[in-house]
Amino acid sequence: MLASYIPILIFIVIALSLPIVGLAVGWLVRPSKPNATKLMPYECGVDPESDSRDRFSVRFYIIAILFVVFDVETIFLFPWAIIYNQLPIFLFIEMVVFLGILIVGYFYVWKKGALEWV
Amino acid sequence: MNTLEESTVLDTKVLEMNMGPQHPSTHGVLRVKLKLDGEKVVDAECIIGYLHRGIEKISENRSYIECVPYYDRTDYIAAVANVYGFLLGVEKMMGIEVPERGRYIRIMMVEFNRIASHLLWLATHAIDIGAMTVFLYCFREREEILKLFEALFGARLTTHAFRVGGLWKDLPPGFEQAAHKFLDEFPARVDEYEQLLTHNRIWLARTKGIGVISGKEAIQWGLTGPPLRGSGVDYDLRKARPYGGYEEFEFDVPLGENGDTYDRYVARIEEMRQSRLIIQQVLKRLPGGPVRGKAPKIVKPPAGEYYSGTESPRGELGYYIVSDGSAQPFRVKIRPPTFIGLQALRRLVKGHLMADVIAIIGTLDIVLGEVDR
Amino acid sequence: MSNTMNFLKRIFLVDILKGLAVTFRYTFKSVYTEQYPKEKPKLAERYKGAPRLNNDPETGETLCIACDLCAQICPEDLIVVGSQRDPESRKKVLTHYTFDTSRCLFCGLCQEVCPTNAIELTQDFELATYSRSSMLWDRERLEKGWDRIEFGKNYHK
Amino acid sequence: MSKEDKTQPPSESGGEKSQESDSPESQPSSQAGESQEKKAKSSAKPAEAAKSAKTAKPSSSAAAKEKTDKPPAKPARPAKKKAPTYEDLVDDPLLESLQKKFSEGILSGQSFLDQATYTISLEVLHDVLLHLRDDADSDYDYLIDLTALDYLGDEKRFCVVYHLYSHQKKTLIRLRCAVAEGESVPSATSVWRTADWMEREVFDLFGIDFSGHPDLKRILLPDDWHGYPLRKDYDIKLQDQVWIKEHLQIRKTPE
Amino acid sequence: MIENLIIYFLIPFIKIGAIVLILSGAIAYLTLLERKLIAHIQVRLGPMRVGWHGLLQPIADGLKFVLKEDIVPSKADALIFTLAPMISLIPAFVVFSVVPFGPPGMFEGLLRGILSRFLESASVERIVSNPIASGGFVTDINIAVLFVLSVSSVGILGVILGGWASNSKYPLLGALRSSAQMVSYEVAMGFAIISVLLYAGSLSLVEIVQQQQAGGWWYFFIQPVAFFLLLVCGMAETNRLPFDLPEAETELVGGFHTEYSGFRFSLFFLAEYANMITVSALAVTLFWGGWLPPFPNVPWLGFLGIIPPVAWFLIKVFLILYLFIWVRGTLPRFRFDQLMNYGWKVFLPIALGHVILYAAILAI
Repeated sequence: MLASYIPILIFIVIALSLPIVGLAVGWLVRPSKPNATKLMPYECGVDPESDSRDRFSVRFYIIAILFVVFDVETIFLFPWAIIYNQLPIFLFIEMVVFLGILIVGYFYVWKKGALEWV
Repeated sequence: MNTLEESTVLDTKVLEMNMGPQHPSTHGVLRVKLKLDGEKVVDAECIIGYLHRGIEKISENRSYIECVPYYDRTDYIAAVANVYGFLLGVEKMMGIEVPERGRYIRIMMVEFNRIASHLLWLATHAIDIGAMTVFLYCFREREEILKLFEALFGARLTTHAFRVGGLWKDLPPGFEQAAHKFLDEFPARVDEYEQLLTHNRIWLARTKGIGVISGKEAIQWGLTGPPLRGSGVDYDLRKARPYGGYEEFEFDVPLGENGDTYDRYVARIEEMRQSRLIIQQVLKRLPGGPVRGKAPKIVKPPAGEYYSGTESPRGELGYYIVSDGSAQPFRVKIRPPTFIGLQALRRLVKGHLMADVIAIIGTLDIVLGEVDR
Repeated sequence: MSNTMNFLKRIFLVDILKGLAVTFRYTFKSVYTEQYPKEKPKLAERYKGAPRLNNDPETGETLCIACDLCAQICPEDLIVVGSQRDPESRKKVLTHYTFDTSRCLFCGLCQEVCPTNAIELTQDFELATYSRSSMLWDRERLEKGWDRIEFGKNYHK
Repeated sequence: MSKEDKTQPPSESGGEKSQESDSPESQPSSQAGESQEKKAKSSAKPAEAAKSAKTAKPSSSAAAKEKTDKPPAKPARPAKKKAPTYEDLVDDPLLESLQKKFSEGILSGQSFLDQATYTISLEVLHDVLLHLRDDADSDYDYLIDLTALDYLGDEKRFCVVYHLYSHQKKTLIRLRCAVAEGESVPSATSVWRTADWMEREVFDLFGIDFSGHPDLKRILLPDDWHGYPLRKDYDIKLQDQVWIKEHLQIRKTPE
Repeated sequence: MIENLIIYFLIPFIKIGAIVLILSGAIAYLTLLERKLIAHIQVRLGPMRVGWHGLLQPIADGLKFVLKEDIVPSKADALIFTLAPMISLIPAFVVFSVVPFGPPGMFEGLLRGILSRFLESASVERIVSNPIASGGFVTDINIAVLFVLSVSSVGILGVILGGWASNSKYPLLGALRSSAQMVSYEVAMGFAIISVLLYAGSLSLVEIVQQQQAGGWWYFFIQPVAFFLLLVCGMAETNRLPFDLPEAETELVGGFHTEYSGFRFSLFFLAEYANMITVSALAVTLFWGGWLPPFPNVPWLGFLGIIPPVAWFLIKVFLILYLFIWVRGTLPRFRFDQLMNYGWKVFLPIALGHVILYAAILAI
């Protein structure tokens, strides 16, 4: 029933108006006296020496990819869980196979050290 | 590091970041220039001097008596213990005897100061690692000690505690009861900190195996005090070169094994308990009599030099006093424990994460007033 | 045995629960806070705060004999004692006395050397002002105490 | 303080004195004994200070002034009335072994208040340090402190002082080494890591050069500071005015 | 036509308005509650000056946020810098459109009373019988759980963008931490929720609560481990101590919001507390029976029905919020790699094992 999404839409509009109104009101009343020091990026009181948009390693990519893999798995499990009560035995076996593959992959990744952050 | 990076396809740069001087966890105005690979520390350079006031130069222009309040302001967390070392040196050079009561009270106050200093260290160290509550509990206990300081010295932080030859005044009435009350409650309070920290898995994960340094290396880097003893080196000046009458009291010197942040933490916690024992012994044996010996109005040590080392809460605090026979010191060199210990930061943080830098700075227990003087 | 116990303790988060118990106990305990401007802290008798130049309670004359000892001992040299020799009695008489609280270490050396207890550091600790010049205390203020009304708000009194 | 007073030689007062200069003229106050000492002393600086310091050097123990105004602390105790003096070390195994090894380089071995002091010439300094650390008999593995003294007016103006401690023998010794201005001292960083910042501090405050130091630059003072504050001819008031004006934006600086 | 307008626009509009207002107030006073509670844990008093025991403090704070200068750093990306806090805040609010505060038909009587004055009875009945109109929730969609998960993930984007747009190192690190942290705990959280779904057989939050009523047990009593997992992951997702690494005042100074000030900062601030309430509401709905009293089917506990359902819901949410604050007052902070390790190497296997275990139990 798509109609039940209409209130969500209304909610988004209202929620959007909140910060916009707030920012507008604030813009009218708050002072604005910028100066060079105030506008400087914070780096503990020292002038930043290097740019913060340099490429530096965060070891983030592997985690992000793993996340995609696992999140897709979870998405698959949602519908499975919903109808689980209807044919438990079959679904259980099927899921064990499905998750089994996932778990093998998981341990492979673990042993490979991809889960190490440092 | 560069070679490693060039070999990879996705080449990344080392991020240079300043931690401090305006940073919540650098305990003042320490500035650490971090080179980060991701969050891993590749190199760390300390930049100090933001709080340099030239206290050594000032000393050369003051009489010995006038110097003393300035030494309160080097390590302001442990002002009582700081002044103590200098006065011991001057008294030794002049051959002044401090009456027994004065000596005992001095030791007691220095040990109280040690507890207060360690409490402040624990508070800040804990809040650096995120345990905010311990911070305020420690401050509550420290407040009690500061009240004792206030009652005896008339000031809380920069106490100007001792005078050449003894103390300014005798203990005020009610002091001993207040001290006893504090000492009776204190162990339970320490147990509470330990409940919140020592056994907590997060605390253990944050401190065990962080900033490991062996005893030999710690000596090489000039670490003293709890950081050295955390590495298992039994070097406590109160035992190694007793001064001021410490040999009359029984206490243990807690030692660590692994030389990591956790061991240094345990060593300090244990030291607080030992200090409490010393104070109890002092209070038990406290003799009567004057607190200030006969000292000349004008303090003029004979020409010569003396190195007076004491165990401040932070480590070996030395005063190298050179006299030319006049009323003003020819030179007073302060050997500040954390100025020298801070060098080891670079060695300790390498390879650790950024969050560990904070834990390690905390565990070295630096006071920038003392580092920069 | 102890291994299994430790394992169980880990599983059931005993360490964390113990910590939670400590903080829970404190939630209902009395607070330690002093609400400062409302509640004045009880300072120790010896507290070394704002300076005061004492007068003889009976005669109202200043106790200061202008011996200059305080000015000599002061590490920061912030005390200035001005005196004049009384032509009749050949005694030194205090003419002015300034005390620069902006540089004071509150070490108490001045009150220690004072032979007549004229200069004294009192328990008044609220020394903040809005200007540097008002941190230089003259004889009048040293004798009468500090009148904060000059800052427009009699908040701390 | 009156204006006349202000013209007197540098006392310890900082620049804020100028605030008080408008105060009415005051009579020269009676001088307590102690203050006379102080003022006299500061007027004699730096030349006299250096001279008297020279006498304090270990080589001349006779010059140590006998103190008369010092009362015995406690009559009951065996009073140490006599002021401590430098005494030559006798039967000191370390001194003997050092002299055997470095003969000419070891200038003297004395003790003051039971703290042994060895004076070493600059040429052998580094070798002596290495020897003290590595030799099994001495094993001074811990450099407590490294600092310098400025005997202005001497031929060899500076004196670098090392305090060493042996954790094994539990003894503390002091090494002194005279250095002339412009001479560079071999760095001890290769012997003890902890010498790193200590030498930088000495360089910063005395301007003594340490050869072989990995990163010798100012540590406590800003990099562009002029002068070396702990030298005796560096007046406490005559610090780097240019720097202060530029960086701290203090317009009114002490004269 | 008019009925549809009323059902889908007018009544939701009123409900949303009420929720937004109450939620804003709740957030404001949640900050006060946190400050007070933490203060009392730490033998302090907390705010005392504004109003009686600081009761007006949140209002003063709000005023300050509006009146303070709002600085956009010179190097920052101004557009994203402004948008980021909004992206963070809006999802935090929108999630509440599917959270059931009370049972379906809660407003039946009220609606009937009001509407019958204006409309004929047939249309009144049509309106009243529609759950969206009369239920104790804004709307009931059949994928509510997924909706909550996905919308709350959008909120993290605001954090990431805010950190990046600041063009400063500390916020950037905070943003990166935040994204990695969100990613790591999202998975375990998903598995914890799946365990519940096995029993509930529905993705609608309303239905999940009704299932708990039918079963007579809150799912908490059946799956305490899953509840624990959800709670921990929720703490991680909302950046609460011990997982508050994206902000970590003592390391990253303020993390992603270091450069923010004034009203823009307050939006982040609101979002964080709104998220806290979201997680608590979600946990209550999934595990603590939403609006249900304890053991709803035990006859002699029937007297608990005196307390209205909404109150039950609020009490439970409050208790979980209390737990959040209490934990914050007790624990130290993890290090970042430890956090990731816990997420991937502890919570994920536990959650996986949990799903398999409960699936097996159900199958048997």
